[in-house]
Amino acid sequence: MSLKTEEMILNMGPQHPSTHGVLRLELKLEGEIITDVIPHIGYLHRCFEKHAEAMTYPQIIPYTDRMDYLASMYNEFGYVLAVEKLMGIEVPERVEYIRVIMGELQRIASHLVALGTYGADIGAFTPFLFCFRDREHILHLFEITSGARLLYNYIWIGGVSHDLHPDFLRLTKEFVDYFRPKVKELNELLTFNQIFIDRTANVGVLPAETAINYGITGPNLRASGVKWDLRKDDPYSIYDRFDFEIPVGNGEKGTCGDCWDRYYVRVKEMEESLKIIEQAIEQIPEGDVTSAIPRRVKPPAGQVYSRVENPRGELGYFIISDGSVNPKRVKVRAPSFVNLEVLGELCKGHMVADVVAILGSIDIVLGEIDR
Amino acid sequence: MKTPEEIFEALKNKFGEAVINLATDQPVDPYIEVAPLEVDKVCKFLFEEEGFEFNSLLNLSGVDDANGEKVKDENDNDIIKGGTLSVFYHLESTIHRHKIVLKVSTDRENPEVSSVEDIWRTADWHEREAYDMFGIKFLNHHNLIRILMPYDWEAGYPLRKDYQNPEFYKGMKVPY
Amino acid sequence: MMYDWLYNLTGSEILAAVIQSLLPLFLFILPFALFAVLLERKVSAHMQDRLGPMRVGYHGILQTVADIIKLVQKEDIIARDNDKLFFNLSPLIVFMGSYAAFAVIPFSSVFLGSNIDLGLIFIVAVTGLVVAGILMGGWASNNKYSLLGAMRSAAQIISYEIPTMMIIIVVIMLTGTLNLYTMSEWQTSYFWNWLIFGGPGFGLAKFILIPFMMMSALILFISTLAEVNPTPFDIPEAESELVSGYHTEYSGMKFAMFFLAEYANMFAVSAILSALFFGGFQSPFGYLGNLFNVPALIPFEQFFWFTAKGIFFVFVQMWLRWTLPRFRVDQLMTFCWKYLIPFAFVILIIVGLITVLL
Amino acid sequence: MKDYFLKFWQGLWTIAIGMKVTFKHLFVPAVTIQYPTEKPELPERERNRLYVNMDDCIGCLQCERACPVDCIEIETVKAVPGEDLGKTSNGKKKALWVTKFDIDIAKCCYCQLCVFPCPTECIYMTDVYEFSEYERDNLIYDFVTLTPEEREEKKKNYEEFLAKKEAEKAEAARKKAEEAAKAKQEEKKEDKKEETKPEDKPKDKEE
Repeated sequence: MSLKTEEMILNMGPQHPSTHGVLRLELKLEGEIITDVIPHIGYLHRCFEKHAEAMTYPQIIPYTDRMDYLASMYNEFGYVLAVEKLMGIEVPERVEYIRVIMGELQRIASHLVALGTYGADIGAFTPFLFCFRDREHILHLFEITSGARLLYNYIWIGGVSHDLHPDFLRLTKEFVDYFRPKVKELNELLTFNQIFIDRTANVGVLPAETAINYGITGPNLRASGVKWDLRKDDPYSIYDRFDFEIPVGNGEKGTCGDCWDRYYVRVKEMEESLKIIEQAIEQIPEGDVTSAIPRRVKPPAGQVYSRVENPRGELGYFIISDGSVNPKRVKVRAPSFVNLEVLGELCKGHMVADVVAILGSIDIVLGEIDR
Repeated sequence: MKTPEEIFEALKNKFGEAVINLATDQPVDPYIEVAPLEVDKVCKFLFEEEGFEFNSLLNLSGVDDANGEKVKDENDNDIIKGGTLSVFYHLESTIHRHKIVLKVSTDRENPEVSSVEDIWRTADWHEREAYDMFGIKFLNHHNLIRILMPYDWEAGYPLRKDYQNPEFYKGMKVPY
Repeated sequence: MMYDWLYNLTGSEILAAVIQSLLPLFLFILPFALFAVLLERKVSAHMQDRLGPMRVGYHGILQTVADIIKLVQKEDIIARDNDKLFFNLSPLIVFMGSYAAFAVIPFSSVFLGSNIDLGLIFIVAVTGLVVAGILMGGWASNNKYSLLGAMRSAAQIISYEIPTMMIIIVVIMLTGTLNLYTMSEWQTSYFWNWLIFGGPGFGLAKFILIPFMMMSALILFISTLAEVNPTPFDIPEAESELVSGYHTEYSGMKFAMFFLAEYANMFAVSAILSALFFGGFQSPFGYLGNLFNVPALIPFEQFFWFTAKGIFFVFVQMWLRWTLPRFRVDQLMTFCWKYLIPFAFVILIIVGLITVLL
Repeated sequence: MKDYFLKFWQGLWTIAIGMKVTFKHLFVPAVTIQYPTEKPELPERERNRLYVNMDDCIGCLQCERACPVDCIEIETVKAVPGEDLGKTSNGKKKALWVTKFDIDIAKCCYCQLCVFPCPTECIYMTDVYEFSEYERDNLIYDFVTLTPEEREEKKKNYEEFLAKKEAEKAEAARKKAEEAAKAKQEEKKEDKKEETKPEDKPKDKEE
């Protein structure tokens, strides 16, 4: 008698604790070994691009907030830069500094969620709450400045909606001092834990060549050892004025480009962001923040592709204007959308538990993938 | 580091008719217009040729040019007849640090563009998205199915300018 | 002991036995489970800078009671394609397995379910039932996550029984008995007489044994921990991968039984650990009863010390649970087969030599 | 072999470090608060429920136009001459009755875009964030201070005014036509006749 085996198809999601939203993964399993992963996306599709065609340019900003809801500031930042590039607006110095401070704070907040949920994916729940506790401080900073905690509509075309709160700079400085030891604590609790290292090192190795060919950007690309950061390599805003490092993965605990590297690059990036924030606080000039806001946003006909280094990678806005107050086409090159594509490649030959580890290390936000 | 003009020259010499023109009247980025069925060869060249080596496809974006004539169909809805759909390719070389924008325009009624999926793997989902949203068929794509919309969506391609919301999807009312 | 006392009191063997067997359930397991769930919540909350349950009763002490009431009220969902018999049987078997272990746990010199000579082996055998229950539940649920969870669980528990058994053999070699009560009695009062410090007496053997005993206590702790599935070893119910493993499909009271069994098990393994290595019900500092010459006090003191030790180890388990990430299923096996079993084996041989030579 | 023991040791050591961290946190005061009994202090720029101060609203529809989700619906009626609507707090004269000012707060995305264009700063976001309802309809807020009868009345007034004006206009037109006819007749009768003065023409809608 011969035994027949058949491959098991396991549906992971759309409702699953660790798919980070409504992602459905169709896993083909050989026991617990994965032979194929097919991601199914679109459960959170809200037609952002269609909406944008019916909106005026400033009205789109609240919608960009809702794409990558963990890094709303940066979405606005990117969008606003694209429109300003199209219209040729110069913004005041102070606005640039405010945007950079906000952007970097947002990067820390976003990475904190990424790291915390990654810990939770691996099974450690405490770091998750520690990260959220620290993120709360950043959200408070945003709240006193813009009035909202998550979806800010703060960065506007040509300026920002409010000037900084009088306490903002002091509180930010306090936060920087508060946060440095917390990063160390996170490292002690999770990063260098041997079980965590075992779970993540040598898992889901993404070689640099493959990463570039797949269009991977952001911390995921840097973890593969490619020193590519738009803040340095294609500087926008005033990032060329700051002194900071670009952390890259070097395979410290396993192979270069594995999950642990992707995780640790984010930890180090938070520290670099702290550096930028500190410098920006020192240098920020006084001035009017609303002076360059145009009364009527009506860019000339033409197309523009502008990109920023979002916490998740390269966030590009491709805007085609036909010279009216509504854009003709807004296409978002969402970093998570592109980064998720490589999942199938990374997961092959690993186990079910590794899918969670790899997916978490890519750090996707479904709001951005489905838009 | 190569300017768009140099790239255009090189492409023109190599491909002749397939490379149509260089649009420089743009406020920000100029783009090179390429014939839709030759774009994969052009891209392959840009990807491989020394001195260009565009190893990264930043973005691939479908666009409805809406340049056809507007007519009314039998239900009195505006639809667009004729005209073109376009695809924009944003390429970048992380080695030489130069960028270029390619544009292909294809017929609205039968939009066909050859796929660049085998050059840059990232084009896979981008092309699926363009297919999903505009109905642009990418020839030689290995798995050209809808990606964001339901797989069995039959009401057309939502990002076209003349898209009409269907009344019902599987018995569910669509406009809530 | 207690049975005799109950027999004298009631005059009926059956009645005495029934009371005897129900006592741990109502006197200990249920209150303990209530307490442990609350403790777990409070410990986890405070470790994570939270407050935990605060609303029901003072600082939420009645929260678990409220939860139990909620669970009892809940609809018992049985999916159409479940294997009804096994599905219903599984929580019972799991609960039975962990409950039966309490029969031989010596809470104090008088409060002891059954003083059988095969105590240790009985515990190991009876907790093995849990695997059968989990497998049944996972299979009968007709859910792929449950199935994977059950398979992992079976592999895990069976593997980790090997180092557990080896360490138990080490202890048996030293004490020469399988009876948990005798074993506890053997490690008479004062903590330096505990087996982890080499047992009573002050021979050369004691001092040589100390490091090995510490190692074996650690191995026993780890391997028994793996059998009750808290976090570093919770791959059978790995929340972030398998939703909740073998009990994904269970709801209401059946889920509560799994839950109860888990907490009962947590205490059971802590009790085994303290009975084997930490003097069982013996006080570390001598008895107040002896000091004030009130012998009636001693059993209560013993009960206090035993539960205190048990709860301490339960606390350690929770502490670990809220600190550590979890293993992957193959790493779990690696850890068992490549680390724990060789270590336990070496200890077994060395301790064997020591007992023979010294 | 060395790696084997090193890894085991590292495992134990890092676990011990992790346990130290969590143990320390057992004694750190909690950062969470008991929400309904204790409430966080909200910053002044807080963006929550929208509020409209109708005394200041001049019905200019700026907010309705700015809203990206169309959650504001405004209807205005022109005041008839002689009605005094008062002034807003910053001295603008009101000229419109607002008969409908509905905000569907369930649709609102709290982006504050409606607040900035308001010329009289009468629409703003408050710090009220607890306004859940059992019925979705209850989330449509009606800010108009007029009673329904008053609204009807204003509408009627304006309609009547319009009708009156229409009638006047018709009357005027009729008169004009008559006059013109008359003039023609007179012209026919007597060629020498003075022309009608331009001031006599009825005024157009300049109200």
